[in-house]
Amino acid sequence: MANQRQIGWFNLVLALLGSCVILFVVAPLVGIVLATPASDLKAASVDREVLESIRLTLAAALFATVTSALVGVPFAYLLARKDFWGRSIVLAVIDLPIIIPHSAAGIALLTVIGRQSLIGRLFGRPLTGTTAGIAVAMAFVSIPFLINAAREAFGSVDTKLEKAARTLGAAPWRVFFTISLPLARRGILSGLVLMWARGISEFGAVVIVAYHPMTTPVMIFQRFNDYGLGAATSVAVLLILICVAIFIMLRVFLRPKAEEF
Amino acid sequence: MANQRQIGWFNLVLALLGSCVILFVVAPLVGIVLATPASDLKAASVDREVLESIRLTLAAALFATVTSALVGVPFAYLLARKDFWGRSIVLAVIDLPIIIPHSAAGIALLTVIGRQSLIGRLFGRPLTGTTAGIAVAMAFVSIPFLINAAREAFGSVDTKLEKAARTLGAAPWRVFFTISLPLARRGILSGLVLMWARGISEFGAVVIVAYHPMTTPVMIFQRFNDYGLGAATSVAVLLILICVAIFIMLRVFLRPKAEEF
Amino acid sequence: MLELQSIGKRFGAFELKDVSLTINDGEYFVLLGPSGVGKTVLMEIIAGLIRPDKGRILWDGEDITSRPPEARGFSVVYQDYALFGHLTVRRNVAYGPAAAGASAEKIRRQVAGLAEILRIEEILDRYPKSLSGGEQQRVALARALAVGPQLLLLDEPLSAVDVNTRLRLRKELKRINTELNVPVLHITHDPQEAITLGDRICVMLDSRIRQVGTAAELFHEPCEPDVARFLGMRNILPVNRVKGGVCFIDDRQIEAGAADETTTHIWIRPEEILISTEAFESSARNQFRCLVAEIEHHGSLPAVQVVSGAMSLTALITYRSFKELQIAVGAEVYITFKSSSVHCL
Amino acid sequence: MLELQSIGKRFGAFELKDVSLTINDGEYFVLLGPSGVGKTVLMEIIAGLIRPDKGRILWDGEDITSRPPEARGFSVVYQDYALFGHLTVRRNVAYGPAAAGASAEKIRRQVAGLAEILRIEEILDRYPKSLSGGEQQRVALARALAVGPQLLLLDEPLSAVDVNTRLRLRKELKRINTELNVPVLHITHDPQEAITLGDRICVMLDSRIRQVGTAAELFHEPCEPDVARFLGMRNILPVNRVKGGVCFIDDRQIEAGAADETTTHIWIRPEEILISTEAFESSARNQFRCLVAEIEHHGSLPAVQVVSGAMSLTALITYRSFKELQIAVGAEVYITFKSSSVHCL
Repeated sequence: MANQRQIGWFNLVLALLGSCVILFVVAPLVGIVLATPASDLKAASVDREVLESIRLTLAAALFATVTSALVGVPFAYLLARKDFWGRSIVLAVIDLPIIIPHSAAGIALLTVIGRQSLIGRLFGRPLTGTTAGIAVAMAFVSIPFLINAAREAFGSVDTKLEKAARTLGAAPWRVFFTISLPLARRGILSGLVLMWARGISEFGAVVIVAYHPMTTPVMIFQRFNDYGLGAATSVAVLLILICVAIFIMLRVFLRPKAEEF
Repeated sequence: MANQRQIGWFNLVLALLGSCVILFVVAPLVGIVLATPASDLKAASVDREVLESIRLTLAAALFATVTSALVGVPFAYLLARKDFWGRSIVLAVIDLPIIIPHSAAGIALLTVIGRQSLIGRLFGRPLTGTTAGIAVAMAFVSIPFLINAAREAFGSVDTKLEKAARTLGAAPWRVFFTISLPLARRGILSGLVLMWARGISEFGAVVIVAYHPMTTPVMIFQRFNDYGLGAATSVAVLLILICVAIFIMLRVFLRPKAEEF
Repeated sequence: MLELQSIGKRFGAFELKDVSLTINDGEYFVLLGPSGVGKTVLMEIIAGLIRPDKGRILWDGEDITSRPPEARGFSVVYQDYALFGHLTVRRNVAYGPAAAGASAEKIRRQVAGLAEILRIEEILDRYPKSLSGGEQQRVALARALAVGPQLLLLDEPLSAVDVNTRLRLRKELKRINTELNVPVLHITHDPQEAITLGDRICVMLDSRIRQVGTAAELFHEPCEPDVARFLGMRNILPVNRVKGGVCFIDDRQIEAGAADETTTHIWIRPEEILISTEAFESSARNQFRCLVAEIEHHGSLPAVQVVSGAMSLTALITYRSFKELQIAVGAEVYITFKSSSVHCL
Repeated sequence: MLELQSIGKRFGAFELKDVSLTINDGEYFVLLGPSGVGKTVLMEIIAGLIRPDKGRILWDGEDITSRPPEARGFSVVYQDYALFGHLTVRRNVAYGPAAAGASAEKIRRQVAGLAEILRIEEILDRYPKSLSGGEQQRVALARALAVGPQLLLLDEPLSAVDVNTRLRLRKELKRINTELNVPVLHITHDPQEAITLGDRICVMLDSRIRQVGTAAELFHEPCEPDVARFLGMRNILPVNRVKGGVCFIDDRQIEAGAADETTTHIWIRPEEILISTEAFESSARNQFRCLVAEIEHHGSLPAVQVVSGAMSLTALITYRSFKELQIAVGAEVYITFKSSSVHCL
């Protein structure tokens, strides 16, 4: 029937367009894996320099995430609950690191933690070229992801639950820890993992703040520049696999379970 | 009264933590602006090399955004409406570029558009070092932002409106253009601006795909490496100002207007 | 004429089972059932928005089971009206005719005509958001009628408006049905609404059709106790056994003219039970001494619940008798009802 | 005893104006009004969740206006129950005592006691999501009662459950109020519910308190036509002038024993109007020849709307009389009512 075919056409066109998008995203990833002989990958995975950079990258990103969480999650609760003057400006400021080009962000960070900066002079030496400096760069570019995720998670907790808890005799801090935080935990956890992943993958800001010690994204760039494409791909594949593993963890373990509540 | 003060304490602690976050985000941006003499900024803004790179960056990102929109927006509608087998895998695939380190993404793109790739051989020359290559790199890292924004925008359109339109005699394509798209337009538009901004600010993937022609984020890195911090800051400030301007546009003009509908 | 033949549909744990029904030309047909019973699913199956797993849908004898919604000509009015928020009222109403490719002049005339019928001329250039519930409802009706529907499907159309608007809109709906001669399928969970509006009423419980009939049929001969209870009837008593027109109910015996061996339940209309403070002789065959267990004031007619042994009955009396008899909880009273007032299920 | 003194609160266009009321110890107090009138805002002001702009709140004479909710001891049951989804029923109920620092043993006993009273022993280890509406309602009540509240605030507690559960829960609420001697503030938009439950009822219209009184007072002496209309009363007629106990209403004259110069409206109870097919002599002073304009079946009592000139009245008669008199739309009938049945507003 003509009308039946019409529905079919419409969805078919959409599905075709979708295939183009999927292909565009998947092709480079499949391409790089195909371009990397298994032997190269094995060699990279026992290369002490590579392993050390991976350890550094994971640790620096974790440090950045945990520190940001202690400060950022309670703040996200405030943003989700209170409608104070200038709130929308504060929300905009928090999003700034997302849209600022990361190489420019790296330069900007240098003015705060570099040789000539207040912090540089305070510590007697700059944070550039240190693990702390790397963590600061990672935190700067990825903290919006955590705060936004936590804010949305708190926002989806019905305020009536908190109000009911108040009338049952719980003070605000008790309500926060026994009601708001547990009910928002999935959203917050996925914000933490997202921030960690963004920290691990940061290149632009980190390469400017610290070329050494070398994080893995920087090492990929360095090997590409110094030794060519072949030398870079095996490290790139290794890092892509780690990121994809974290990502799968995020998707599979933190998916909201419909049956629970 | 004791209990009154308790509420005050709770919010006060949250506000203090919030100030730390704001300071952390704002300090580097204020720092870099303070560190840049007005004369340097003026010099940069008439530097032909800088202006050419800004033009290139804006144009390549625009091209990437418009092309992605034509393919991605209809696809986002499909994702918002149909619950097909493997949908969650497709959603995950679309998010991949967000978590893959951008220098690794650049390497991966080289395997598709580089000298040895299928496309490279097809065109007789690789896309590396061309504006098209830059646009591809920008599109790869930023298309998830557009598709997710559009998908959420379509998702927030009540399907009952579309069903009602169907029973009033409108075929699926008519429903899409007269109901779904107009109702989702704000969300889609803000997705477009977000994708454009992300394209402009991309550094990691672009620097690997094309060192020349030089986009502004790459130029910041090159000047920092070749001439030091002073040479990089003025260009960085210029680019930050452009990004902040786009960002303000996004916030002010695309904020959902409560009074309309 | 719409015919559903053994329609079935499954979504996970939910299942619509073997639904067959007929809606005649020009009929006001009410689908009545508690929420969650699948009424909306059934409506969307009729509209073509959901495809049934089993069964056929016929329109005037033609099989339309696989015809898409835009080709059926059955328009839907949803509970929350589903107005297009980005279009003015005028363009909402014009949506259907425009999709059908009508000329601008024809659309103008059609909108004007419907705006007059539904009294929305004043609000044609406003946006839906700024309208009251009753106004939105009328706009949704105008939009649905603008396509000249074969059948109007109304999903709980009156549940989101306040009591006074509801009473007004009820009349409006009935008037549209009669004047425009459009058959209507009206979904509701409210027995009152079904009685007031329906030419025929279909009671749906547990995803299954239980009884179809006029309001009078349903209220005088509900086919099973579940239906009777859902319709809000009180005084439904299970019968242990029947012997010679006498129903044995636990420790009491009730004379029922219509009782026979197939009677499983009897039902006595609350307003057919007389309350008195003393026993009296009369032609009524059933009289019991009772205690008043509870008094509920529903509106201005007190409902008096009395118990006699294990049997509990409710009687509806006027406020005046209530005051004159000085009925109070715990008082001893007599109830009397005729054998012909005992209805058998 | 709770006292509100001239409470005012403004949120943008919404304004709560000068609310003063008193809830006595052990009283079941119903706040009745249409939705959007500010009933929930008023409840949250009482609970301490919203601070009023103006006025004072006193509890047993002590000013508690600026006391935070956790120190007031007024527990709230919201319309959708607001159960904590991440806690079992047991831990939901124990939430308040735990926050107050009670010992594990004391909490255990308290939960067990309430679980028995509210019959939720079987579901103590389940999560709220898996419960039915009625069960969730009882859990919400148990949780609110576990803190031994000074005052129980119920926000439309019965609007989300089906009819049968609603009738059962009404009794439960009343029982809790009586047995535990907790004063209750119950918010509803349903006059029926207010009548059934309230020791006193407060009618709120347009963000303002209009009348406070017992159900009998409200229904027999509503202070203004708006209140009477909101309570669902029919047959409210505006009076042009009164002369010697006779009310002039457009082209008709009605004798009313209680009428005097201050009477602006009269009101006749629908069930106090007698319908007959012929005129007859009686002690009733008002008799009019009418036409039947409409018949509505609400449940089993038909409401017959009749018109006599410009005057329109509704009479409620039994189904039996309805059938015996063979009343149909357009028929000529007589209505008769006593002068003492005419209530003056």
